[in-house]
Amino acid sequence: MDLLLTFIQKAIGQGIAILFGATGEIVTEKSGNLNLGIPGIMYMGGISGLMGAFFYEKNVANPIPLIGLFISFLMTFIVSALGGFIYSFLTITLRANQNVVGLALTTFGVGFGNFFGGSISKLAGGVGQISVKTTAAAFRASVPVLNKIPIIGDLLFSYGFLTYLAIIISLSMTYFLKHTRKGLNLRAVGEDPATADAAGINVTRYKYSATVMGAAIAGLGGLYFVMEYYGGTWSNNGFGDRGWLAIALVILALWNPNNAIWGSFLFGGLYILYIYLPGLTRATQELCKMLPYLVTIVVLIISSKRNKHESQPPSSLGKAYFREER
Amino acid sequence: MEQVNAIELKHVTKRFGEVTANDNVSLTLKKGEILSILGENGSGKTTLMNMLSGIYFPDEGEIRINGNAVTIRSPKDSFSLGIGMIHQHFKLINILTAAENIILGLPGEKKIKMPQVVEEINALTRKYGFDLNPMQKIYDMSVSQKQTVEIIKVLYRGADILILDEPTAVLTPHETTKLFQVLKNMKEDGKSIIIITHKLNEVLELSDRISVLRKGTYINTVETKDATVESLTEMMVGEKVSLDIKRTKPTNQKKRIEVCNINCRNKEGLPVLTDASFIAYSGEILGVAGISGSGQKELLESIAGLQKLESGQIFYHTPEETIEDLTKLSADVIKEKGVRLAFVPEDRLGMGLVGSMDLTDNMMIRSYKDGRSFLVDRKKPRKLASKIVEQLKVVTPKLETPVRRLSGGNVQKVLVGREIALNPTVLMVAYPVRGLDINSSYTIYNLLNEEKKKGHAVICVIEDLDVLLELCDRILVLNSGKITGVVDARSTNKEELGLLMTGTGEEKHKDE
Amino acid sequence: MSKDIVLLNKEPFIRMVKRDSITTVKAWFIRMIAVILALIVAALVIVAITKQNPIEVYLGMIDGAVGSKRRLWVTIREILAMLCIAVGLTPAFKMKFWNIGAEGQILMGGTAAAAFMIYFSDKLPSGILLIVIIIVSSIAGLIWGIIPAFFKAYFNTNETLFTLMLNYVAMQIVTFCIVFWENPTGSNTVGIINSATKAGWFPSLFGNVYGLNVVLVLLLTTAIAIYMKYSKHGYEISVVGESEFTAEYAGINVKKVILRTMMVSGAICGFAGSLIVSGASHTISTSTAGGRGFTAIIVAWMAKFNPIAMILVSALLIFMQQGSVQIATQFGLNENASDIITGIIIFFLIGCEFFINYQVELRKKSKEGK
Amino acid sequence: GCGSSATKESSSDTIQTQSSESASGDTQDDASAIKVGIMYIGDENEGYTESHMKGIQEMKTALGLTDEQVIEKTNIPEDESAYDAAVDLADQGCNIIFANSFGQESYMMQAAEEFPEVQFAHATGYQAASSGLSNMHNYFTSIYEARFVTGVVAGLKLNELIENGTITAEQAKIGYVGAFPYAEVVSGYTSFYLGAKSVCPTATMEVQYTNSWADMSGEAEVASQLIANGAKLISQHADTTGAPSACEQAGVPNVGYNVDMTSVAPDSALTSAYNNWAPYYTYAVKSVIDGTKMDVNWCQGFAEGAVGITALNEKVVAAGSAEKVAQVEAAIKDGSLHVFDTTTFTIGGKSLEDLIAEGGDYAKYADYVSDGYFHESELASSPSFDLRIDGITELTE
Ligand SMILES: Nc1ncnc2c1ncn2[C@@H]1O[C@H](COP(=O)(O)OP(=O)(O)OP(=O)(O)O)[C@@H](O)[C@H]1O
Ligand SMILES: Nc1ncnc2c1ncn2[C@@H]1O[C@H](COP(=O)(O)OP(=O)(O)OP(=O)(O)O)[C@@H](O)[C@H]1O
Ligand SMILES: [Mg+2]
Ligand SMILES: [Mg+2]
Repeated sequence: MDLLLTFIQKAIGQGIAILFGATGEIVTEKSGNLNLGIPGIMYMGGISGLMGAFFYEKNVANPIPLIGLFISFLMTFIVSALGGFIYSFLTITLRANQNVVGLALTTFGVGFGNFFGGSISKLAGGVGQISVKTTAAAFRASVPVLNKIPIIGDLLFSYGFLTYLAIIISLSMTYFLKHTRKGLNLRAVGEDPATADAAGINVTRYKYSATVMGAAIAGLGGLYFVMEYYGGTWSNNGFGDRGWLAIALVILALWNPNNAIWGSFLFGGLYILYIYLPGLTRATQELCKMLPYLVTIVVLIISSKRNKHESQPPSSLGKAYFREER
Repeated sequence: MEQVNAIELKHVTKRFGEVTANDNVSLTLKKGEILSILGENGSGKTTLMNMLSGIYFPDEGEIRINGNAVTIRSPKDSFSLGIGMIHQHFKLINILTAAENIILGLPGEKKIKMPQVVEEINALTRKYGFDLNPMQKIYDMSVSQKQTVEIIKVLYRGADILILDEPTAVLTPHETTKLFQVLKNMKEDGKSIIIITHKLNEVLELSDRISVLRKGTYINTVETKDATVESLTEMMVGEKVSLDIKRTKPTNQKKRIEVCNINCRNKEGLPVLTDASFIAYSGEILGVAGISGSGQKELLESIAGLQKLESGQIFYHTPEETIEDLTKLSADVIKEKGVRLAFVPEDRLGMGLVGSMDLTDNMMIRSYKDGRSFLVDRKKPRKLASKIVEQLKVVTPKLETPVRRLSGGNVQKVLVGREIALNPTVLMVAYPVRGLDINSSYTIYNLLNEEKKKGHAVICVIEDLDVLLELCDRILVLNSGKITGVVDARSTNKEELGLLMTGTGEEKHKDE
Repeated sequence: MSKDIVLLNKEPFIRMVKRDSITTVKAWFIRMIAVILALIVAALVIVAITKQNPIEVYLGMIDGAVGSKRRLWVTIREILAMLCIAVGLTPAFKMKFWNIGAEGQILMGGTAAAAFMIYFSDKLPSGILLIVIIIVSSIAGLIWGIIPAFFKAYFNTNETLFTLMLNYVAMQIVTFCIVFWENPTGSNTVGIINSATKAGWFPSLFGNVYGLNVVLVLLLTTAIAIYMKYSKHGYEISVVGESEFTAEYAGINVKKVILRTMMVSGAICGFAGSLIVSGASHTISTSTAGGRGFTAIIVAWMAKFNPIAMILVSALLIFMQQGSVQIATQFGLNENASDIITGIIIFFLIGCEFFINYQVELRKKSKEGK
Repeated sequence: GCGSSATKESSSDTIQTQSSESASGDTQDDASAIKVGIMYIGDENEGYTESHMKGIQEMKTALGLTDEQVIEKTNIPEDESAYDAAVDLADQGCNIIFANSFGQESYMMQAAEEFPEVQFAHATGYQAASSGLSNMHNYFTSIYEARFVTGVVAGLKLNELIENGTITAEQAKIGYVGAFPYAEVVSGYTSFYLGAKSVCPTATMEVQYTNSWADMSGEAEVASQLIANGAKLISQHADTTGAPSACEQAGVPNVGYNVDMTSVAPDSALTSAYNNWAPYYTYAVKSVIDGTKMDVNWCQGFAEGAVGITALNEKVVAAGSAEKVAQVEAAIKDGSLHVFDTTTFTIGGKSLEDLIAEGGDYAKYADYVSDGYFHESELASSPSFDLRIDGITELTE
């Protein structure tokens, strides 16, 4: 029972970072931009949030949790949005190839994260010595009172606010895309920028906003990981390949943020399943670690057989738009 | 007070690299009139209109709307000036509904109140006599339905000035008539309209005045009542051209293609061809008529080996009088068998040609496999490309230009030229003159006639019934995948064809 | 009129116009400027975050990459590996098959090479063993390439995600194998395979340990350059990449071409695995591919799929990478700083392509009228 | 004090490497002419490497070497790059080259063969003695001693929990986050367990592997699972702060490795066992300077100050821990306490001596066992205790 409960809790914990990334990438891709820089941006988001909190706590005698939380949140938001802006400028304004820019941004972002992670590590006095415990505690604070309910409390109310935020963002993004004018316009931009343009939509502005916004949301995944999951510390490459899984999840979720929610929990669960399955050897554990990837592949194959119009990627995905080009 | 014009273009110039698409063009649209713009393919009509709709920005010149000098930097600016444009290629988002497409980009409450929007659209459709389901997805629509969405989109925005770029290219005569009625209603409503079309009879029927462009320059504007097909053509081309098709009697007719009871279904599993059987002979032009989507495309594609057959058989009778069974063979196998089959598909850049490749590489599409070598030979295709450019007067800056950059008419010439160069015994063409100017159209008709004279079998799908009657020897009529008749083109008439096309006529096989 | 008349009299401040053509000299001039700007920006970043003299840092990079004969050869070896992978990716990308699975294909090739080095070192004469290794590693990569190709061809399964996932599966297969090959048990390291006999190692050629690498990769690069540009296969690949309908119309068996091309692509990446394992590291680990599969995508795109240009691009990126090892040592500058610098340089280089393809026009002075 | 003859020998060595640069045989010059190279698997952002870096730094201070005399290469992976780095260091004139990761050993040996006049020292490896290369060396610390002591701290904590009634004596289960089922890890967790058991006899232990030396999230997840599985205290042999961080959230006391964990687990970290590499680096470099022969295998513990435990977290540790720690440390130092005392553990219910006598698989341990204890790290510097003793369950089979 305890094991199952912990497993579910941890699966959700693993999933949330991916969910932020996937939601951010969905918003981005809806504008026709395939941002392969998301893995890097998540590193950038994570480290800048941590740095914000770190310098705040370092320079203030009695840090106030909420202020630390606010600072790190803001830092993450700004820096990851900046990552999105670099991508946007290069691909939208300069019409550079999206794949190259994305991959380069990932290289850049991971380097950025590890570099500054190392730098503040040094300032903090060594490896593992970064401590933003006040801020981290604020990020980790679970829902008061409700979290005391047995089982239900553990299952539903034992998470920090970013977990709920991730789900709220996903739900509201789905609503935004489906039911609002701006959402409709955004989808049009991603489907066919020339048509959107002819309909009087400012394609450039939509592409920029969606990409920058998407990057900022994805960056929160990094912040979540560093703050809520790790409790406010840094480890080089500690975020691993989750950014790539987030991009994978976008396709699996058929560009619908609501699907990404359960998808991320599934990914999270499969990610740690090997620890919970009894009787595995080291070798079979390694095979078990393939599960998230194999399941993705299987789902992918099954879903590719249904060729519904609505479950296709935005048609202009990956292509630059130039009004006068034919 | 003097009457202000809806649109005045003054000395407008637009260049694309080396190409000057519009050179010092001045043009006026009066309030409440319908103005036609005529010109050969690539003469710059679309470019000129796109400067009004905010897609392109002029290099030089001035634009006045309702008497005021304006700068149109984007489609949005254009809308706010009351200009609505229906583009040559539909500007619709496939996965969205009609209603969603119509309200695209419009300001309004954050949350979309769909029922309200649908009500407003229904009001418009009632007013102008359209037939449209606002909740239908675009990908489920026929071309004319899409056209309707485009028009309502413009009306919904409250445009006073309407620009339609070749709206009738893909419409059936019936649909065209309906559209023109709507346009006339709108004119009554006080709206000003510009229409671009290559069909001169339409021009004469609909418009008040006609402006002509040639090679990017403005030639003249005439009152419609003073114009004739011949005078307009001369203005467009710059010289007198004869506009008749010299149909010869078929000679030496032999069976070439024999289609027996073929059936096939589309992706959604609906039947598109049912028990179709017919024979195409050498030395004749067999026309295919039918309202759009009646199975014309599938019929040709089945013969070309591009369509999966459910049942039925297709035979090819060689000039040497042997018989090849082509049933269920794919295009490459048919070619390997030495069957000289040429096919000009409906979708030029999506199927017949590769848009991003240059002329030379496009020449190779059908012949690159020739020869044993592992490497391709580009010498012959390059020669062929320059030959076609020369003989068919293809307008292109150079042979290395990607075909995507050429105007529609020129693209078509390249494609037809290549297929004829295969020296085929069977030539199949789908909508060969769609979007082509009158001069180019006659060039193509003559090419088809020459093929026929060479003793080849020509099968062509054409939507213009007048042309069918004038060009073909026999006409096969399709109605929802069934062949409702094969008639002699010399003895039939439009009414008979119309009845067969809509399925109200009795089945007719004159040659059997 | 129901609507207010909007008067717009402002011409846009800057406009972009597509260039028709540009001279090669001018294009390279623009690229040079981009590199210089990139170096300046990177220098500013270096000063800002490390307070080091950027010139010295750059000199350090040059020293690290080509400062001695040995370093030069290490750099060459790495360029070759990168080039090989980029060349391998070319056919797939030209076909618009988004193969981001080179990483996995390399790993599988490397694993096959290691397996044969381990299990057949005493069963086969060394020359034959080497040939067998090259063949099996190519086959292993080929298999890893053909799986997503099959599903793409027959079920239209999204290959981007498929190949990405196969990378991780390959990674796990390597870890799985290491459990059996590790020495000693539990150490998670395979160590140098056949360090005594050197069985299955690339032999020295022209007196250089990496001579064979040079020959093989350059041959391969030339072959692929010819294959893509002048062969019928290459032509088919471009047509399929542009439009499947056109391909079918042209009598091209699209499924066959997808499978064949991914076989070629996967096989070359698999071969790159043996190039790394047999030709350089003589061991296998999860970092055998080491992100090269992703970097190679950047290389291939930046070179616009021109195999010859790929030599230049991979040289540039590897130069940065090798140089960074030195600056890390010399200035205590954290190596990740080099990723930041590399990122900046790539940003500038791909950004500058815009100025090669487009012309920017500023607003003209004044216009007649009001 | 070093003999002058030895100094002469070494100076001739130096002359060989540095060719014509300096012909001086003076001892003073040797210290300033020497060059030290070191290649690390990671960099200062990674705990294991960081501790080596500190050791090098202390060595530099102790021997008065300048910055130019020490070349540090970071992030050297365990493949051909290790060889490249080693020979590059040799090319730059290093007289002694260190490498700190297991997988770099074969590449070090390759380089050692090429540069016979340069000393190559490799941490955690085991092949120097058998390599036949006189310039190849292995070194490690007796970290098991420190682990035993941290085990004692953990055992006392468990006792406290039992006394408080928080848990019963039977529930005194320890969870251990291990990297790989490798002698270094097995030896480590066994010594930790033996330390705990020495004060809390009912203690049991479960070990789960992460299959990685440093996988922060994996370590956190494994720790969570162990806790969910009933572990009341967590320890680790893995390099990150992942496990302590998870413990902090779950409120479970924990023992770390390499670094002080109180930064991430202020309310749950007890202490950490750590290595101090300075004694070895100082010893080795000094040997080269002095021209004395270096140990082929070097392994030291508390006695040489090569291992230790970080400051006890008074907030968390049981009362009286400090005294007990001091006592145990002293006993280890003076040799009165042997960590792998064969009377303190059984295997399958039998003593190790009996099993050896029975022969079979256990016969190979005969060389290690005498005088009532297993002589860990005495025959070779790297750990060799890889027996699975009673009371410990490996969850990974
Ligand atoms: N975006 C563009 N880039 C480059 N060249 C262009 C572009 N648009 C048009 N052109 C060129 O400008 C010329 C005029 O094209 P335009 O489309 O205006 O002709 P058109 O009169 O509409 O022809 P059609 O009757 O075939 O539609 C052609 O030569 C065409 O190739
Ligand atoms: N792939 C195609 N298949 C069938 N008809 C086509 C195709 N491409 C163009 N046409 C037809 O050819 C005509 C001319 O097309 P063209 O390429 O000149 O467009 P355009 O005027 O340049 O349009 P724009 O400038 O808006 O892109 C159009 O009427 C169109 O219907
Ligand atoms: Mg046009
Ligand atoms: Mg045109």
